[in-house]
Amino acid sequence: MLQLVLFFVFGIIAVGAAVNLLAQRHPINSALSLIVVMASLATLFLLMGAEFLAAIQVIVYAGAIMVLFVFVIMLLNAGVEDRTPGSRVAMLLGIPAVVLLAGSVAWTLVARNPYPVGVNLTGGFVGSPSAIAELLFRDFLLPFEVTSILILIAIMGAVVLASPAGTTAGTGSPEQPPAKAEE
Amino acid sequence: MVPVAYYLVLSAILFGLGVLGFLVKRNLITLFMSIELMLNAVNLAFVAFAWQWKSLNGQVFVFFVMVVAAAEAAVGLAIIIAVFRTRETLNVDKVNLLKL
Amino acid sequence: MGLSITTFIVVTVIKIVIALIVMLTAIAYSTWLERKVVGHIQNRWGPQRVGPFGLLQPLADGLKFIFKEDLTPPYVYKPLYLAAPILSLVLALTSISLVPIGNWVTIRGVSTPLEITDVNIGLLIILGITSLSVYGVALAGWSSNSKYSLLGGLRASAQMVSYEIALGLSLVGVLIMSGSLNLREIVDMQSGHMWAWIPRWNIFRGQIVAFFVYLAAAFAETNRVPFDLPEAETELVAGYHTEYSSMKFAMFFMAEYANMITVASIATLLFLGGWHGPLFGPTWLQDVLPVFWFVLKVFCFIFLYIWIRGTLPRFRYDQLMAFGWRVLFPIAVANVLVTSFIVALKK
Amino acid sequence: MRPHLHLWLIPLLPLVGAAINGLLGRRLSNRVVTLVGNAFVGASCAWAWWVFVRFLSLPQEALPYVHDYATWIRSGSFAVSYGVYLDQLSMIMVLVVTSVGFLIHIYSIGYMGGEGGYYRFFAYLNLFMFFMLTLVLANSYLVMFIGWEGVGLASYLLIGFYFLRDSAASAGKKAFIVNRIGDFGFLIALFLLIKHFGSLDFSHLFPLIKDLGVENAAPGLLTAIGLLMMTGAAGKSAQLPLYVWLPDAMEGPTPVSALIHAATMVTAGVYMVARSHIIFSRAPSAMLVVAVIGCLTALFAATIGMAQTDIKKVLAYSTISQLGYMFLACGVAAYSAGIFHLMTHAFFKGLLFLAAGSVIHALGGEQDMRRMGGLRNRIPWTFWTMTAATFAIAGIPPFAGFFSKDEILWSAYSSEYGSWVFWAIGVLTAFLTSFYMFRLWFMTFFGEFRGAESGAGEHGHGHIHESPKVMLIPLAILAVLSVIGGWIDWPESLGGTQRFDAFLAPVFGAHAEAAAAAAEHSKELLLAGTSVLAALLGLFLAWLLYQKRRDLPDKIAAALGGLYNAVRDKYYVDEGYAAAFVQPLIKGSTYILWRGIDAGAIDATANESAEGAEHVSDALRHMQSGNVRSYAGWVAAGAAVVIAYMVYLGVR
Repeated sequence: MLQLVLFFVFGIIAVGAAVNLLAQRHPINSALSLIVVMASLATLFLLMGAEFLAAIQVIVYAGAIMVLFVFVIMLLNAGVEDRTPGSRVAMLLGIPAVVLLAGSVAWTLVARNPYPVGVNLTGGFVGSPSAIAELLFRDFLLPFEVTSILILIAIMGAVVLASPAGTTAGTGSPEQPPAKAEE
Repeated sequence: MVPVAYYLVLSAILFGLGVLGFLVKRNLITLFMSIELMLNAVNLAFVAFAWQWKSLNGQVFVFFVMVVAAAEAAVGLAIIIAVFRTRETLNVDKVNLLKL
Repeated sequence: MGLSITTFIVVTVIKIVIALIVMLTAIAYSTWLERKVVGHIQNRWGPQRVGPFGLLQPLADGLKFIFKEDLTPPYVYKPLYLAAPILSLVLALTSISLVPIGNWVTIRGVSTPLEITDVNIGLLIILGITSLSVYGVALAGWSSNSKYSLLGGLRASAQMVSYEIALGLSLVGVLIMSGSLNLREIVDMQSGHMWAWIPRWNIFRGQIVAFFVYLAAAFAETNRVPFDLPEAETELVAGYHTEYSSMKFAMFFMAEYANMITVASIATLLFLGGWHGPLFGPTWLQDVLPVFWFVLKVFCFIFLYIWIRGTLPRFRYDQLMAFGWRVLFPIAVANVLVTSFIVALKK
Repeated sequence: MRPHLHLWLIPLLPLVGAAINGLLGRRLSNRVVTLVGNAFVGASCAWAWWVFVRFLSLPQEALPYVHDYATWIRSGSFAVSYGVYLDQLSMIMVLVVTSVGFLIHIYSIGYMGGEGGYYRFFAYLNLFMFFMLTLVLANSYLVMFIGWEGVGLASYLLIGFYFLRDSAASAGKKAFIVNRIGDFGFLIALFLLIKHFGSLDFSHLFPLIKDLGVENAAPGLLTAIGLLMMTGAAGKSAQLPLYVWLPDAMEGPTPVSALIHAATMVTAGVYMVARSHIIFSRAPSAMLVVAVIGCLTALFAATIGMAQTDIKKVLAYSTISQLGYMFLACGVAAYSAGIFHLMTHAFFKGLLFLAAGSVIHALGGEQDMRRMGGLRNRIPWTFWTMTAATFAIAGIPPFAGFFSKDEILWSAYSSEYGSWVFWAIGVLTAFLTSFYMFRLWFMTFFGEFRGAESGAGEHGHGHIHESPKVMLIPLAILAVLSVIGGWIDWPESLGGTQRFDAFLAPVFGAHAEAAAAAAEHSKELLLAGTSVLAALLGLFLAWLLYQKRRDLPDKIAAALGGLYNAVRDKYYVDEGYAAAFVQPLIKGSTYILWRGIDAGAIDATANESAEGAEHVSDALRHMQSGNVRSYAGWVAAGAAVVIAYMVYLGVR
């Protein structure tokens, strides 16, 4: 019961924030609403026992990636976006299509989910850091290392891309911190 | 008791909103945020399934998704900065050198 | 915990209230402390007019802030301009709610830990909240639509994000040793003595390096001297809160000190053995002593803060970044590696 | 322990020479080219003789001397190895090839001197030597086939040596293509052998075949194989009906005609048939075919030879007819006789060509006998050597040709495969042979000179002159050989001991004539006398027509009319072939294969598909608006389709 309430509360918050993300015409508002979405998703993760992921969701997404977004928005001082006919066409076509699609998927899932498994907070299943770590460093060791390499490449790419032409990227290239923050 | 289906539906809705955002918005950074939104929806689905099958692999997957998202954000934003530096705009409709 | 949901809620509310009061007073008097100490360091007296030793100075400051005219400059992006300070303060105060300050206490049958909630990933959540606290600064800097603020905000966000890594990594060593994210467990790991007289604090068990890394990173996280670039008066007037005045400014101010206290208590919990210390005297004393030790350690830490502020000059921005990335980060990583090696060998 | 003869040197030395001359010859001076081109062949010749000496001392059971050097193909049970198979037969072939080849090489120095592509000529010639020796020394049919094809290649290259002359180029092509037809049969024979015996190695194959019975009753597998092999031999050795390439092959330089198209290569077919005598002797019908083809070719070519005026053409047809003799011999199981004739023929026919070359050389490239004559005193050396060769080929005792031809005729009559018909045709051919040879002799050397005194030909120098020493010495040697070369097989009927047969006996086994000979010396003498008479008659007739009464030939020609034209124009065989095979082939290739299939189907497909792609992409191009979100839209649409399908699956 309590979980249901919590689910609906945060689910509605998430959806509303997502809608707000689209509705807002200023990127920074969109960014903030996206942060809200992420935070509420983190609580939903907690509801499903993925506490480590919840924390990581906050730290990485909200704390690092979105900071990066906000930072770039501030840096470029991106103004209010202007309307173009193309976007109007996209709206006319896209909104119904997406609504239809999501609706059908939702309907299929609700109506025909063969596993109506209940989710309750007191279920013994908890994604504790140690459990995740065991999987991560034993079964998924290779992918983990590969992703670390990916991160490294991403850092270098970001530095090269963002550094003004000619100058070698010095320290304090703002792209670095979030990319690092994963490890 | 919350059926897993609810979480899946929620993730479906969020994903749809992300797609819609990508289609509708014109600001490069907002497009990126839409992508992140989709990724989050996917993460939610992963966690839900992980819960349904009582298996942590789904959560590990989410972990990887986050890592990739972080890398993607870093590079993507760097690209955005480069684009802005050259074209003085973030409007995707104005960044259309590929048009024939 | 064997209590009904209602009592749980009631107890929690009571604890929240107490914590708030304690925190606010602590914040207030840490400002007083700072001014006093810095004054003496700089060969002044510091505040002493209001009350004995100026003990009522914080109260006066608070009144002054409250009664000042609350003006919002034009051309600011209002919603965020207003939201930013609240955000900072709320986050700062929230993070304290996970900090245990002592053992479990049992008051007429209701036993509860001396913290608002006991989460088994408390440390992670605290880190998450502190990582969120960037937004307050960044948004403030951006929304107040002024060059100084923007620069301050940019600096602050970049700096905090950068040093967050060193901060987290410096804690990893301790986590490896204690194998838990639960602050209470981490503290319990540090009870007792080595060779009968050295307390088994992590700082004495090889984490000394990590401690100093944490120290530096924490200073940067809280935008304190010598890392207070975001509010460098000489360059940016007052950095991200240039455009703020009266209560809104007070919020930033309080948030900063709240963060200081949080950071200090985390350091205490992770490195300085938490509330462990010599216990003696009657039982009531034994119940109080742990809290006393904890507060004492936190106080020492804050005193260190102030002391450094009074003595050290300010970095240059590129120096700051270079220090964060080229010195602290590698040291922290090395510390993690060494610690994990040692732990693995002990196993 | 059996001695190691290092036979691999014999073929490889010429190859080295070919490699040096062919790769570096362009930069080498003619002197070096000459040295290389001849030294290696001479070395291999010397080695061959050394081997021969050792060979004689080998004990009988050590033969055939087989040695495998390396495995070439190994697939399942079927294996082929590079190796040598040396028995008396291949020994003789090696000696003939190397010796005559070496002589002709020397001759070429003089003949080809001052020709363009000097190094090229010697490279090709050495290459030919390599392949020919490979063929001869092969230890299996496949290796033999390599040599077989290789000599074909060499002959192609050398026939088309003056490739700037269109006739030369087309002649080369003709030779190559006609040979392909024969090789086709040969190949199928090899496939049959592989299929039924699982091996092409002589030392494996022959014992297997020995066990098989003689296919008297019904022609069977061996007959088929034999016939197919005969096809190949007919192609290579210019027998009916595949002889047409050899006359045209005379486009090549005269030494080439001498070496390849008279002495060695064209006898490869004979060698192959002799080598496979075990197969043939178990396939009587195949033998019959061989014999018939042989004697028919002999007669046929001889008749054509009578009417030719080009000196080299005459020799070419006589070569064909002599080869016919050899096949006749093989067809009546007188293999040793065939090989014997092969050897003597190598001597005198090589000599004939070289002498003719010398004549042509003297006349500055003139080949038409009608513009010759009276050269007897002008070029005495050539004259005398030519005389020896002519008498030899005419079969006048005691010249080499007499013995070999006579032995063939006798065995054609006496062997159990033979009959008096073969003998009669043989004698007739002998008569014709001596007739056209002496015709050539008279027309060339007697009477008065009928050509332009200063014939400026491809050699450039005007006055008639004797050839240089380097050309005359081989002539002399070969002349001696064609005089005495036959004596090594002096027939018993004349109180000799047939050493040659005895030498070859281990290979072919004791032969019919050897048995029959004992009784019928008188008859043999009678037959020999007949053939000698025929030869003398030919001599007389030639003297009468081309020396005494020069007006007669034209009268006769006029009287014979169409028949004469037919003979002169080689019975229109080439035209017939052209009409029967070549034209249909060309037409078919042009209209069906080229215009129809190639242009109509293949090219059209390619072009149409390309244009289709162009149109489609031109249509698709407009999807590329350059607008990122439109791309995203397409992606989303695709994803939507997939999701819709999955939803459908879920609902279903």
